[in-house]
Amino acid sequence: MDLMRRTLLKGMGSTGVLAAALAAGVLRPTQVFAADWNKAAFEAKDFAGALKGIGVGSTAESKDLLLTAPEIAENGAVVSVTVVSKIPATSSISVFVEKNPMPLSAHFQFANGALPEARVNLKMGQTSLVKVVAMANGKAYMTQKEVKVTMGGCGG
Amino acid sequence: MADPMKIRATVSGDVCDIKVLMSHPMETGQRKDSDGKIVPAHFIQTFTIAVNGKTVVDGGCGPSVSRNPVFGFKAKGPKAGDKVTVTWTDNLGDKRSDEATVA
Amino acid sequence: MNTSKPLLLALLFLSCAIARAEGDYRAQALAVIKHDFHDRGQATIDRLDNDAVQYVCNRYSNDPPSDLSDMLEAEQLDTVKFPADGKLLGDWKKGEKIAQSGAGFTWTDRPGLPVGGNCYNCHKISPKEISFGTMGPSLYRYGKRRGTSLSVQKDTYAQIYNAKGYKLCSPMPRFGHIGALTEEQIKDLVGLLLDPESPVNQ
Amino acid sequence: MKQAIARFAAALALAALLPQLADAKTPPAKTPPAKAAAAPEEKDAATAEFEKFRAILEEDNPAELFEAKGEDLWKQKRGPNNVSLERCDLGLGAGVVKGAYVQTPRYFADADQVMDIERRIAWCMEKLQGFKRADLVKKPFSTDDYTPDLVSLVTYVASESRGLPVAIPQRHPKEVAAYKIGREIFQYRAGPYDFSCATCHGEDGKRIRMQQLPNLLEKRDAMRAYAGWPGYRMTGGLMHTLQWRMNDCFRQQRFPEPGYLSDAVTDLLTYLGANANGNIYKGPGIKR
Repeated sequence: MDLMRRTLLKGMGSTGVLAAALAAGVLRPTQVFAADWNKAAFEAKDFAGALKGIGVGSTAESKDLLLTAPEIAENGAVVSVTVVSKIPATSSISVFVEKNPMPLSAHFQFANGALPEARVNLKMGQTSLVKVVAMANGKAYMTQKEVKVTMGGCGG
Repeated sequence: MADPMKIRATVSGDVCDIKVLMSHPMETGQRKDSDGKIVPAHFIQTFTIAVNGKTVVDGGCGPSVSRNPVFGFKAKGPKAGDKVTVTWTDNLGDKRSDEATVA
Repeated sequence: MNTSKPLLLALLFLSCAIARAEGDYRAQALAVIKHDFHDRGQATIDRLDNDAVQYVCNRYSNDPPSDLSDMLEAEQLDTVKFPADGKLLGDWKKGEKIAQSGAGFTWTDRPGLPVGGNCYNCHKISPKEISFGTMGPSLYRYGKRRGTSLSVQKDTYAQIYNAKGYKLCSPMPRFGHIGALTEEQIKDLVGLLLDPESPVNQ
Repeated sequence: MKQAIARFAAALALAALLPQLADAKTPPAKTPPAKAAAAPEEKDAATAEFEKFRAILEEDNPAELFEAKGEDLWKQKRGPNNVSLERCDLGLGAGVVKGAYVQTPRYFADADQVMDIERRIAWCMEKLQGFKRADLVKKPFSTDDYTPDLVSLVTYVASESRGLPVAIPQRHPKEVAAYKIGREIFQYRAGPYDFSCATCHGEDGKRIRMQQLPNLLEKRDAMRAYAGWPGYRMTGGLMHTLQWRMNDCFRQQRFPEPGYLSDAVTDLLTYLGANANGNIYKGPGIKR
């Protein structure tokens, strides 16, 4: 909720500049609301830091946050992760790979009829917990699952 | 200029399934090439999905999203014939925008 | 390979002669291979030549007559060079690393780098490694089942050194015989399989 | 060593007298019992898990990006002659793309050769568009920052056979010869590790590490070699064709390198492909 509002405010605050860019054909309308990249969150080196980066202090485990990920990944380069939130008023979902050098992988903000669901493919350097955090009405909910990353092929 | 995306949006019932394939190396900046040199980071940082100009998903990515990213979302509201626009921006300032029609 | 020139000539001659009688496809295949493959890195075209074991296994589709395989197996077993100090049980921790690695001998490998044992590609070994192949038998509890007597140690060492001494057309490479694994490395693998401390025998 | 040679020569002489030498057939050494029961529990669980997620990944396969690119390349006027490939005959008549992939390798009279799809498209690029062969074969495989046009083209052409049965012809004598030579190449053991293709792909239900290996000596498994290629490979995130697959198998086999678009590779692909005849091809796939 928070992030979305900030984005919108920012968009409105610089309306003049954007209007000019639009007129000049530099920007397409959909880019107007593109959120800035959350550098602090994405570059955080651990899960706690990444959480802080997205403005979350503590999380509550939730069974209404459903995470589908393989128990053993065939290949750590492409780990398919699907998240569905059944928590009412979910506004965003963030996906973390705890043991990656920078745990936050992706962050999705939903609006205008989007259901709080997302599928994304992730790179995992090693066996790790995949953690998912959903925001709803200013509260953070969390679920997690371990994904084993193994060596495959001939390795030669 | 990056290669075009592949966007698929299909309505079944009152839910629209939106799938996006993006053509992008998603370099982490931590990988070494065969000569042992670090390959500089190059990854999509933000993207938006809009239906008829209204944003439905605002996304942020780290470099650990897989190469040639695949995203799947669902939305209530879009109807056949609506325009889906996807736009991404990467860390080097490259942008790409593509459109598809909801089927 | 470790085959000498006269032997190769004899092989070539015989293989041509025999294959022609077979409808020529084997000879044609060999000619196509020799024509179409080229050197790359350390993988040079002389690798396409057969030594006696390869020749016989090719010739008999890996099922040679027993008198022939008995004789050649004995010869292969003769090639095993045991360590001079008589010590065969190496460091299982190092052995585990060697067992994990599949490096070596491809055209993308730099020649001379330590070569891996490729063991997990085909065998279950330590229960801690869940990514293992099933081409070969499970080696889990290898030592627990056999004990660590000197004869078991020698047998284990020799099988890694030259598996063809046991089964002529075994799919397993002759790691010691071809100089892929050093004496030290094979000892460490023996350790991995036999040492009571090794996770293999827990 | 001398002694060994003498003994070996004697063995050969003995062998030469044996009647089975005249047998032209090369059956697999020992037929393993119907279903390999050696499958440990872990295998089943892991394999089931892989297959489940493979299905999810296949739904949105980045290979589609290369199909689209290949279609563009096919239709664009390109090369020194500034023509498109829409006059290229892939075996079903000039310009017919639909169904061509599942019917190659095949014999092409104009080239008097059996050609697999990649070789044929390269031939068209050379003869119709005027590209130089040397340029086409210089960097044949996908790398981090480069996907050869041929790879995208093959991916597009393959996508146009989605849902069709594999029907690789075995009519022309050169098609038959390619199959038989391919079978011999498949079983030829050599190199420092004594490997042939069949060493790893000649038994049922085996795997290397976690990777299930198709038994390519058996027709019922043959589709597993043909299916899913060209494939988007998760390792590296690169699009690869069967020409690449053969090349990298020989690398792992510790053989020297097979020539790109060479007879040896076409023969192997004829053997593997024709064994898969009758199976439905599902289009470009996703590979580990």
